[in-house]
Amino acid sequence: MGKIKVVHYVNQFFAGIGGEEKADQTPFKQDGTMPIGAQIEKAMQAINADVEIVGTVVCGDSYFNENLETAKAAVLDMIKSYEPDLFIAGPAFNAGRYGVACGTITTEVQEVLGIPVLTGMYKENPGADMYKNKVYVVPTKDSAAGARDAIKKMAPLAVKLATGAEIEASCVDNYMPNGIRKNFFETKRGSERAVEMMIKKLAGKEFVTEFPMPDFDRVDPNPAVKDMAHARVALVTSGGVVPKGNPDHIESSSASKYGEYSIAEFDDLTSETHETAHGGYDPVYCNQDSDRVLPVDVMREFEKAGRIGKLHEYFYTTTGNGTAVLNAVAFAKEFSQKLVAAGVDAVVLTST
Amino acid sequence: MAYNFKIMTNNELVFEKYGNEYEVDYKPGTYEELLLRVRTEVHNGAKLLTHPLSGSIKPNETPFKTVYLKKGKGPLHLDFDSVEMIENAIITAKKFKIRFPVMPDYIRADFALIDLSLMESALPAATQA
Amino acid sequence: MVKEIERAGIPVVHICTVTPISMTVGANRIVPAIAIPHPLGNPALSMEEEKVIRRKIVETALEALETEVDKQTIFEVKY
Amino acid sequence: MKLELGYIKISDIQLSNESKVENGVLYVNPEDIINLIKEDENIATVAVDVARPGESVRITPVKDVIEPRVKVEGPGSIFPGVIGKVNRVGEGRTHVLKGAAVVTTGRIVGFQEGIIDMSGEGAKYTPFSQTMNLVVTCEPVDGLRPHEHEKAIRFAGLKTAVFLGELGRNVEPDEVETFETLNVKEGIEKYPNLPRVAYVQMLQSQGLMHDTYVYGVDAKRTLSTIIMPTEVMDGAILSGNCVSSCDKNTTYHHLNNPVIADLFKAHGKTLNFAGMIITNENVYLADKERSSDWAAKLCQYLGVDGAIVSQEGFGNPDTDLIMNAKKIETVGVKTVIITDEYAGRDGKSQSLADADPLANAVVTGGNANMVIHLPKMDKVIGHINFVDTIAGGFDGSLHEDGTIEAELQIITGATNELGFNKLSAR
Repeated sequence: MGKIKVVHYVNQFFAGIGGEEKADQTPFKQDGTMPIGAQIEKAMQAINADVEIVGTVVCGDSYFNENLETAKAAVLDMIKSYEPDLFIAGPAFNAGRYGVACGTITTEVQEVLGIPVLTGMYKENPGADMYKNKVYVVPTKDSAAGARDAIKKMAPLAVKLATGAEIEASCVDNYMPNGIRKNFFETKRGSERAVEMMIKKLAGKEFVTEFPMPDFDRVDPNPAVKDMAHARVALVTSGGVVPKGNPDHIESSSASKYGEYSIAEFDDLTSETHETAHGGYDPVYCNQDSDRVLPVDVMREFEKAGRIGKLHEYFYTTTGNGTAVLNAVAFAKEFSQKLVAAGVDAVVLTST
Repeated sequence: MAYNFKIMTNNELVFEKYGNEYEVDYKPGTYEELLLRVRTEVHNGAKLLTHPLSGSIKPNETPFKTVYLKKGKGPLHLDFDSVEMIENAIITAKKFKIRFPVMPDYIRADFALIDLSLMESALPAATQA
Repeated sequence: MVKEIERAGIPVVHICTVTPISMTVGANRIVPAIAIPHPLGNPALSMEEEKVIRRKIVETALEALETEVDKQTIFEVKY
Repeated sequence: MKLELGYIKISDIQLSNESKVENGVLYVNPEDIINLIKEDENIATVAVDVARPGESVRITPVKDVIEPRVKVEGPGSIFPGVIGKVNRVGEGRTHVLKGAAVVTTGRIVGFQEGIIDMSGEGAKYTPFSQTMNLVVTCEPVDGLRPHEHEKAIRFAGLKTAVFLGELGRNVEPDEVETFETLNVKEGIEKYPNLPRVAYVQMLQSQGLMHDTYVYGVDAKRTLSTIIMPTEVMDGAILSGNCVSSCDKNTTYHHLNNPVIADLFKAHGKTLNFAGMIITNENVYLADKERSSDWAAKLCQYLGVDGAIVSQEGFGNPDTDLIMNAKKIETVGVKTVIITDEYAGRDGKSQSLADADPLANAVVTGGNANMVIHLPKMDKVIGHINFVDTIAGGFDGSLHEDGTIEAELQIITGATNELGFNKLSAR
């Protein structure tokens, strides 16, 4: 089998250029490996001699996150120039912006170049939550001191990905659970595992549940709005209200995209102007009067009466069902930044 | 004697046997269509008395389902437990692709009988409530 | 979705029918809506009557945003 | 209450002209079995076969699997209230033909459940590919209604297992294991500083082909109650449940309940196995509330520190399981629950039909929607053309070349919710 070409992505620190002061480093590529890349390559070659890191692409964390579109495009081209069979980013350990950069670029490479990708970071790294359901993320320790351990876990999974071997359950192939349930054979039968888990739980020791209940993590409530009369309030819905004709073709359930539409010149939604894209419930009522799902008419009245300061010009919409939808989480992360940037003080979220 | 429960089903056997004794809202249709009909009732305030996924036979296997409901007091008084249960049941049913649109009658008859038996196992409790 | 908006630092009120699911999804300020197909309306009523109900729900939602909460709280709408 | 189990290791089953157990071989005269079963005039024909681990044999549809046992000392006999008279069991000594099993098959209703492959991919997922199986295929008389039909085949299996168990009455066991459950006071006095743990078993109880019997009583008509683990070893609980083959408990599972076995292994060392509670899974929601309230109350009254909860079946039992877990945790008793999952063929769907943050300790027996490919078997015992309508099988799952493409849920015992297997998921 011919050589298996791998491209490795690192930030300014792991390229030996410098720390925070060099975080604005613009993207460049270099044949061969950086020090950490050489270690990863050595570990991979111990499993499969054909695997080789043919090139490394470097970009400063600040440059990447602050010039997202241009950086992504530039880094992507450099990666493409090597025509790799596998792309590895990081590991980023607990470096937040590096982790987000690794997650962003691996997802981009996976979608655009369609080749297997892998990264690694500490579970508390913000990049982990954002991307563990999109790409394989190997859990690492929270600092570079954990480099050997990270490489020991990343190398076998990298070789499996590069050779198209079947990826097994998250605890077998050492990647962060990504919500996709995979069967495998434990060494002990279930009842024995249950007894062991019970003993740990009774002793107050840490145990790992084999099936985490759906996402129950809590987010602390924000302080109340002090002066609603001057507050900018935005409307968001998972009920799928869209302008008539559903211009962006938002899918009828668990949509893969969200809509951002202006209601600046609307005091009332009517059957001529708006409808619902949601397929999970009887659409007749919403299509007759979308105010029943997105209360623009009443919010406009409250704006005119001074009950609220301003009804935000844009509303955000998608279709989800009752359970937490992976895409919806990503959409909300994205448009929440836009709401913050637009100075929105509060959000009314309606769902069906 | 008027009971305060109502039976919704797509199983003709249930209607034949109990149609004149209790209020049986029978309408032929698929398992999922029946769940959606139950959901509309629940969203008008009805309360579930039996679990919409009763029976271990999978939603895409048996064509029949029967559910007991208690009439509600209108959409402003939702029973949230029932709402959550029927919503989760629909999500669960959707996981199973309908596989036997065409089924020999003798197999349909067996499924109808089992659904009838499941329904009958709840009858004593429902009539005493 | 509601958690990501809250996490971004914007107070958010969730108007939804299935309160238990909203609870499990982690909303802190919850206003029970009318029904899934028409959370802020009731087709059985006239347009004007519907608007009265919608105003009450949205008013409750605004009050929820103006109320300090430390954990998940359901704000009942007084019809 | 103390019980000794005497294991008589069975290495092979041979059909012969005399039924006996000799040097670890179970000899069976098919006529004995056929005459025994045909005492029930509802059964028209009976066939007896042997299926051994590694053979290219497929058994389907599987109604129940039973382990041959016989009580040699102590009151009562195996399957009290069903085959044996109603008499309290769970004490004295019981002999077990360890390694042997009776498997009943035959058309019950049009659709059917359960495949046991003795070799190939399917064998990996069922415990009954490792047992020496005496397969009894029964066909009913015409016009028998499913209720009577199900009962006839259930009794055929139980009677056969009792008959075979009888053959081991005077055989010296290869190994004896002793189990003892002390009463609450003795238990606390003997193990003052070991955490006390109960086992809460949920029994499938929803109607025809969904029932479980306790001393012959249909579980759906019972309130949650206490039972001695050793009573279960003598067949106090047996299966009338032949639906959802991957996660239904066969009578074999009840007799060899793994939670009981593993709690006894830890008993006196790391925990005090304080007792066992059985509760049902009814169709009527108010019954679910009442039964789970009652089970939590018993946990509280026994003053246990922890409870392992197991369920049986698909869909609505998830609601009972979560109710039990939530209420038991609320009375201050820590829980570990055992379940399986229906996460869709791609593993991305919502695994359970219910959830609660309190159920934070879960053991899983795997995703029953996983698609598997079963090779052709040379010999099929039972009826093969039913596989199309078997749960998990889909149109065209039975290919002309005899191979089967279907979901794991068609394999008997594959994702058992007592924790009987090593299969899991993450």
